[in-house]
Amino acid sequence: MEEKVLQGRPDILVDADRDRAGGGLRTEEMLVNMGPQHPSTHGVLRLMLRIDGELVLECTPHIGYLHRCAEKIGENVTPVQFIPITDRLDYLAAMINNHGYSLAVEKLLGMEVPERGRYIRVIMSELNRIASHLVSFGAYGLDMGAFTPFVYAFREREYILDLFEQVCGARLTYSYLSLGGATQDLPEGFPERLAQFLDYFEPKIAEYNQLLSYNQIFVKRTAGVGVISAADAIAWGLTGPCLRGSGVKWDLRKCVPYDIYDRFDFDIPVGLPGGVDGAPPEVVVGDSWNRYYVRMLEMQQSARILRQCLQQLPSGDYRAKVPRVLKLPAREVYLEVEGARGQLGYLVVGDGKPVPRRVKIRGPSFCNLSIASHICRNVLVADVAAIIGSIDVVMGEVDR
Amino acid sequence: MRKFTADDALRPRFSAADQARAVRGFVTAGLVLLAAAVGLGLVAGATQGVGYAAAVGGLVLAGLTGACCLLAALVIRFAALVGRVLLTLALPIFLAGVVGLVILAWIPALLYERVDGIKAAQAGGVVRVAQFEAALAGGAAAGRGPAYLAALVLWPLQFQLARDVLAVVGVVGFVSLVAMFGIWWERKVAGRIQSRLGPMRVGGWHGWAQSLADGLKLLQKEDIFIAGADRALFRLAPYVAFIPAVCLFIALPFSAAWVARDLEVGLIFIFAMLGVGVLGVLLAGWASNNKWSMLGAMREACQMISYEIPLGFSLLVPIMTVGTLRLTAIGEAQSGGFHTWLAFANPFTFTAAVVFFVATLASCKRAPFDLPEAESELVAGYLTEYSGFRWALFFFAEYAEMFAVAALAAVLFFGAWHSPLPAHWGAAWADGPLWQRAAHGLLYSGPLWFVLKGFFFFFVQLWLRWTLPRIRLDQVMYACVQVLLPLTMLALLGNTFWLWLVRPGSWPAVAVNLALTALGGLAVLGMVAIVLYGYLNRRRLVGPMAVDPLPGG
Amino acid sequence: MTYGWLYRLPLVALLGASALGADGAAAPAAEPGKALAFYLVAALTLGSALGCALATNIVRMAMCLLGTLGGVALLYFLMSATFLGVIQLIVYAGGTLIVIVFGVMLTSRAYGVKLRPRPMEMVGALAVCGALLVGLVAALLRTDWPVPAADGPAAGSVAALGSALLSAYLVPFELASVLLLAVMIGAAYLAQPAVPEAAAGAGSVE
Amino acid sequence: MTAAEVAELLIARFGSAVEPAPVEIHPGVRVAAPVWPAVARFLRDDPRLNFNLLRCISGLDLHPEPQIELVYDLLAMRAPEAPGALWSSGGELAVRVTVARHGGRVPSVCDVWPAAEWHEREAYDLLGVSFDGHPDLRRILCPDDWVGHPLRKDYEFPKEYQGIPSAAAAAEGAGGCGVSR
Repeated sequence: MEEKVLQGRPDILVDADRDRAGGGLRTEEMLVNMGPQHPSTHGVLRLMLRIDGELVLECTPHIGYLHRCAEKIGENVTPVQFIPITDRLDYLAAMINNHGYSLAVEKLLGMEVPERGRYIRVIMSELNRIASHLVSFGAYGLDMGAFTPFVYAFREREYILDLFEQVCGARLTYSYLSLGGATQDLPEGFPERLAQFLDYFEPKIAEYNQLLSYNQIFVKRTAGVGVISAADAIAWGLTGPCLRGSGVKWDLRKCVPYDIYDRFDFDIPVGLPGGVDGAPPEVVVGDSWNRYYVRMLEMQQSARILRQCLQQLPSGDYRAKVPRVLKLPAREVYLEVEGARGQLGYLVVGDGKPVPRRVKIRGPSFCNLSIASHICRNVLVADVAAIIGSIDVVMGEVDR
Repeated sequence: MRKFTADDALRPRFSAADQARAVRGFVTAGLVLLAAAVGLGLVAGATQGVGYAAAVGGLVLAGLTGACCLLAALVIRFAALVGRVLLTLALPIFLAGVVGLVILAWIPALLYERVDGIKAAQAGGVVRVAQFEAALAGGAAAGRGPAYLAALVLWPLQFQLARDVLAVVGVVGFVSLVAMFGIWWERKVAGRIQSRLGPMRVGGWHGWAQSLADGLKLLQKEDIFIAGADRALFRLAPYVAFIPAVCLFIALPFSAAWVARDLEVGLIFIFAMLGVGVLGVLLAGWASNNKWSMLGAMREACQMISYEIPLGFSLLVPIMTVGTLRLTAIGEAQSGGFHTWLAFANPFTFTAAVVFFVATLASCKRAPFDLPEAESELVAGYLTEYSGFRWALFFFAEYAEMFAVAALAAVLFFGAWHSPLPAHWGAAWADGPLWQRAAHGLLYSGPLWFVLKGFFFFFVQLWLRWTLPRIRLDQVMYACVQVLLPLTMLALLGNTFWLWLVRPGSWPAVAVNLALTALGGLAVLGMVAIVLYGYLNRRRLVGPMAVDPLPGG
Repeated sequence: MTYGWLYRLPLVALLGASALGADGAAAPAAEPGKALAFYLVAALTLGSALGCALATNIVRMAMCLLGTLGGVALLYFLMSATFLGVIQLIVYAGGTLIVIVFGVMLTSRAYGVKLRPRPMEMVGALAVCGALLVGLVAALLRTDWPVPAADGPAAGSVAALGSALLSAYLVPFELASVLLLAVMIGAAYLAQPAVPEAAAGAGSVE
Repeated sequence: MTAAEVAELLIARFGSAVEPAPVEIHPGVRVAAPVWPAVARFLRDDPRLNFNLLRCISGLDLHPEPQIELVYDLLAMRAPEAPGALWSSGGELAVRVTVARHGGRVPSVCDVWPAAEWHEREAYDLLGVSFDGHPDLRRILCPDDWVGHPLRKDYEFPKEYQGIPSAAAAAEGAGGCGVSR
């Protein structure tokens, strides 16, 4: 595998290494701030790059520009009041944030959620996962200089947002999944519209693979770039598509099933070695292309789960009875769900009062981003965009 | 939301006092300039000796500027009316504009031909107005009739300087129009490729006035200078980029007769101007005192210097085949119709054509070679610190260059200003009376075809831009040194042997020619088929929920 | 001795123009427009040459150099030696100058660096330039400028130039290309990364 | 493997430095700060335990008690026998390390789990826990010149930051409904 990694490295980098070793012709190094306002840092991430010409010698991420004291707020408001704050963590997959926090607090309280409510939660989570991966796909195309996939991705996402709007009236920060289930039932005709969307959407994924994933330029830009080995990925706490892109077949929905995920039949896509299952020959397990491609495959799996949800969707209550005043018992819970970007964890500590004593959020992007300085070394400036884009961070979740 | 129409773009809401002041100013300037023009004309006419070309140039310049001033005064005075007329006539003006421009470009060519004829008949020296009049009236000078007026108009055209001034005015006008049309068109093409509509509002018909509105907006924007930037160079850079882009058009032949300067070395003149334009970008990157700008400028320099080599080599192939650097001669060598175009002459010219197109993409900083301004890597590269009209100048230069290289591809490899139809079909008109010759020149082998072909390759550039991702710097270099350069060398060598060994008209030459012609035809038909498919399925492709109302919405 | 040369100085350029121009033999006096253009371009060339000498910022110097090189190219154009002018633009303005600016940028710290010659350097430069000026003026005064035959072969045409290069001047032409090749090889050798000592097998102890 | 079983293993190995922490729903072990890196390495490397994923480090301010409790949430990911098969979970564990509120120091576990680097910086930034042996212990979410550690229970929100009046100051004027009650 090591040899394969080296093959993916452009000659210019190998030459540069040799230059440094031999003290050959060198240009002066300079420090460049990539961000906090930069088109391809996906928000207010600031990367300090020490560059030598186009070569990045060192990359230091600086975060905190979007720090909004979510955890401090969590210690001052009741769990129901905190649901809208969770929307603003990973704002591209707000439903999953709602879902995770609700599950954590319900576990703390020992609350049971009715069946229909559970299915609604899974439907919303998976739909939002597709929406989030669509943004990731489009924005990654944009990072690579292809504008058109971005617009296609947003067109599809728009349909999903339309569905969400029909459900709860909001298009980005839903606060729809709450303690005990969902805040309201699915509107009339929602399953049909969802099925219509899936009929339309599933064939589109193959089209996008044709347009971007297998595009020769795109492959050349991403294959073998930013390779993370499976061991590194686990050591740095990577989860979600980043971990799976490194070939680790690990998904909380399958491995530690929560909620009702054990009832569905779906696959866990992982990073592919070159030439396998339609992957281009240049590709290496754990490179940027694989992290990106895992998301494309996951959208198909989410669509599969959604179809099964639609088949199994029971009638009945969508929400358990939640008392007006909740007293959180004096115990603590740590619960993780599989978010769009990885394992989203909530630690909630109660002490007999309506507000928790401590809320701690494990944002998957926070952990995924921490490897950036490790892999953005001896790459080209353009590769930094490729690597950061493939890690797919949402700063709302990193900075909380 | 209120629809933003041409009204808003074209009818500025100024106070009556401002309007009156502006009208007064323009009228005064216009009258003064016209008076100056008349004075100069009197001087020139009275002496009519040798060496008054300067006076003639001044006359033309002052006359044009004065007329423009008066026109501006009229437009301002009747702004409301103009706005309304433009609004109603948007579509006809737009459509007629394309054809009209070409006709406008064609008329001078005919006029020059006439003037040259008269001049030749009078043999030597400066020809007097009376002689023009006589020639126009078909006999002796005939009083003060229309022939006299026509003679007055034609008289300055015998001086090269007057023609040059007109040509420069025309070139600058054409460049501006190409850039404005190109920007609007790019946005439309991008929109359609991305299942959007593109600009739809400004001006009414398909947002035709979008570029105009953008221009107005850019003019009004604050001209920001960066603290610590090298001000003088920062100001200079857009002009260093823009002027070579305009100069490109001076040597670009719109037809055999209509070229501002038919240089003997027209081809390498254009090549030189492409190279000099890079300095503007370099300068912009350096003067901005911004590291991203600097990186962009360095990428541009790197890319441009490298791609000049395959570009130059691919130019050598048509030069060798035709045996001249004169663009009009290269164009005339391909006058026989589709199959005589140089790209289809042999496999090596075809290769050279492909390499030339790719290399021009790189030299115009178009995707997938848009690294100097790669927005996802370098923010906006060398453009990062520019705003307002300086920024617009870079864009004007870029779009002008895009059209110029597209048109150059047409001139060198794809039949220049000749229609694809076999030449002998239109031969009867070529020697007919004036109107037949004009029609032949316009439709059969004239500027219309030149502009059409230019915009065809322009469209291919846009198509690539909105489809492909951007390649990386080392891959750019790899593509240049290890792919394009060997290819062009092969093409050059192969072409040499082809010219040497294969007799024109022998069976291998004809067979290869036919095969390549068929290939080219198929490519064009394929494009048309794709466009048609997209158009016919435009509703199905975006899915059934494109117009999905909200519940109760 | 008359002062006729003073008037003929600009005409030297124009004589070539009328000789090489497509229009054939127009008398120099018939082209005051060209004379005017000549003076303007000459002023540009001299002014930017002066700017290049006096500027303290290296990129500004490079830009002044662009003015000088472009001005010389324009002079060539005025003389209808378009090929020479275009080559001047390609080689110097479009090639050499870009490489210079590129090199300056690579050193990244050039921003804000002021280049001021030391007094001794000034004196030396002035002496050399003065000597050059005296020599040139002397040569100008002594030469009897011939008016080339107006109907001679178009010496500036590309075809003629090409033939000359590959026939009469073949040896210098080939020598020049060999020189350039040597320069290329030398540049590649210099730019090659130094071989690491460990790889070279020399365990140098210092 | 349950938390109790893990605790037994650890006690057998490290003695009284480790004790079980049977917190309801979130059970784990409590480890004395000095031995924590050794325990961490054992937790990661022992084939029976294999806690290779550090999920989260949460600091709990136990104010008014003068202590801060750090909770390290670990997860064991077991590689499958056959390549390409699904990985399995080997259980989860919460390790608790208690440290004094003022001047308390904990050894860093960055070299055991590189993931700890940012989590420890966050604990340092928001709760003021210092980590010995951390390669780059700086504030991570708050600006470098921020005063105080916001997630402490006795934290007073500053009235201004570099001359900019804060939301708390504004809320005070308006009757007070800011973040810090």
